[in-house]
Amino acid sequence: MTIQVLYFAWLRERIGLGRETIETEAATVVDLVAELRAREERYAAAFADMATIRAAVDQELVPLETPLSGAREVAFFPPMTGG
Amino acid sequence: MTIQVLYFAWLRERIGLGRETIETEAATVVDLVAELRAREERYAAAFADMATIRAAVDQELVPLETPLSGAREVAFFPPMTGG
Amino acid sequence: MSAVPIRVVVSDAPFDLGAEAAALEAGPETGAVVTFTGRVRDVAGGLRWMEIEHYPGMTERALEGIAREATDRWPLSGVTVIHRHGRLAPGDRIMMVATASRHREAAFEAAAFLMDYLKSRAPFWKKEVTEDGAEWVAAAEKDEAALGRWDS
Amino acid sequence: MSAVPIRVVVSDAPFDLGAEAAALEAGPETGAVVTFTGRVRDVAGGLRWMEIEHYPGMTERALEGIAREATDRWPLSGVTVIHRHGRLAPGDRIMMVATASRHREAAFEAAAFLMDYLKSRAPFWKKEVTEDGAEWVAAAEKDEAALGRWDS
Repeated sequence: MTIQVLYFAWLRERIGLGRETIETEAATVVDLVAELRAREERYAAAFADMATIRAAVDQELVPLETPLSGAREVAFFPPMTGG
Repeated sequence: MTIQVLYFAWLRERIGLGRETIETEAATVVDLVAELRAREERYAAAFADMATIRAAVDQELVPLETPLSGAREVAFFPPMTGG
Repeated sequence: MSAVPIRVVVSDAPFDLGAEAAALEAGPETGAVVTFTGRVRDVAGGLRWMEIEHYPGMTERALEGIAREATDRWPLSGVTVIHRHGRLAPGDRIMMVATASRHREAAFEAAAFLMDYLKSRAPFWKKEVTEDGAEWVAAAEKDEAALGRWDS
Repeated sequence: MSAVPIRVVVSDAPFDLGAEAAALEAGPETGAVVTFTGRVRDVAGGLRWMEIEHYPGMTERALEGIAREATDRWPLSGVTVIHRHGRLAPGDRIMMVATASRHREAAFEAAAFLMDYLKSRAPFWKKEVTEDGAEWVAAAEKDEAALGRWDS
């Protein structure tokens, strides 16, 4: 499947881009992370500590174990610091 | 001693005045109330239910048992309803 | 003694909520400002006006005492308490409190504390004037009870 | 579904706290309005500016969801949530929430709830730029912990 992957804050900075289109057969969000980490060193570095990573599937905050079936947009980012 | 006595809200309306100067030897706030009640029917009516009466001595909210020694101003009023 | 600026206004004039809040924001340490505004409701549709009586002299002392107590309990950088008296129409603002602090928890708690005390400890009395006559507003038992949570 | 008016604004522009609060006061049922305003602090004196990144699309959805949840939990007559993004100078306002209700308890609690959720559940990230460089603000554990009190 084809999904849009978005990165925010220091994840965006470490990976060096804010958005990319990815072809993947990953079943869950963590599976997608594993694929990304295997790609290139900058992805491995960005996703080194999963305790500091949050994810949204189709703009809804979700646990990392969430299935990707039907997802069109997956976003990764550090814990939010609004307000 | 000579004290200023003030009345507010429905106490003021029932007694028919907002302020008067009183000569009294009352030892406490309740003693002063007893003197006032004995004076005239309108005072007796105003102070009929002491559960609904609050008092301040020299602009400080106090219990009704508070001594009057040295007091210059005593005020009576219903429970406050500000805010 | 606390050196935190306290602003207390007792007046029959309207006040400017935005300007009051902005004034409290001054200074590099203030990260959070909480305001509460109370206003004349007209739920039944029959209110002609509200009359607010107060005890000049004691009112200012009581409000300053309440505000000072809040600055002793929480790390505030400023407190404003404004209460109107006299005749107010439905929709008019009656009063406001505002608190400024570095952090949101202190600003929220101090504002709620000020309101609870102001309801039952500041010498104001409200009278509602409707087409049927005038009636003094009765104190709510829950307002007196609300003070209990600040005892500790 | 709740028919309570909800106003959500995500923008790089400043906002007018007084006008926002006044707009929430409309209607005879509203007796209480609580506002919270957050602002760029410069405690150490070295902040040049703050940069706020957000996730367009999700941000609006998250804020509307949080506001809707508040109207489900408390008897509110209106909710406003405004959050800025982009470059903000020390002293600039970052965001505000405002709640309107008949009674003060609901307005206070709902505003505190909105703030707790907004801190940890709305997709905003702050970066502080000082003379020494730029640093992303770390999430505070107490902010995540603060959410626990709304579980029941």
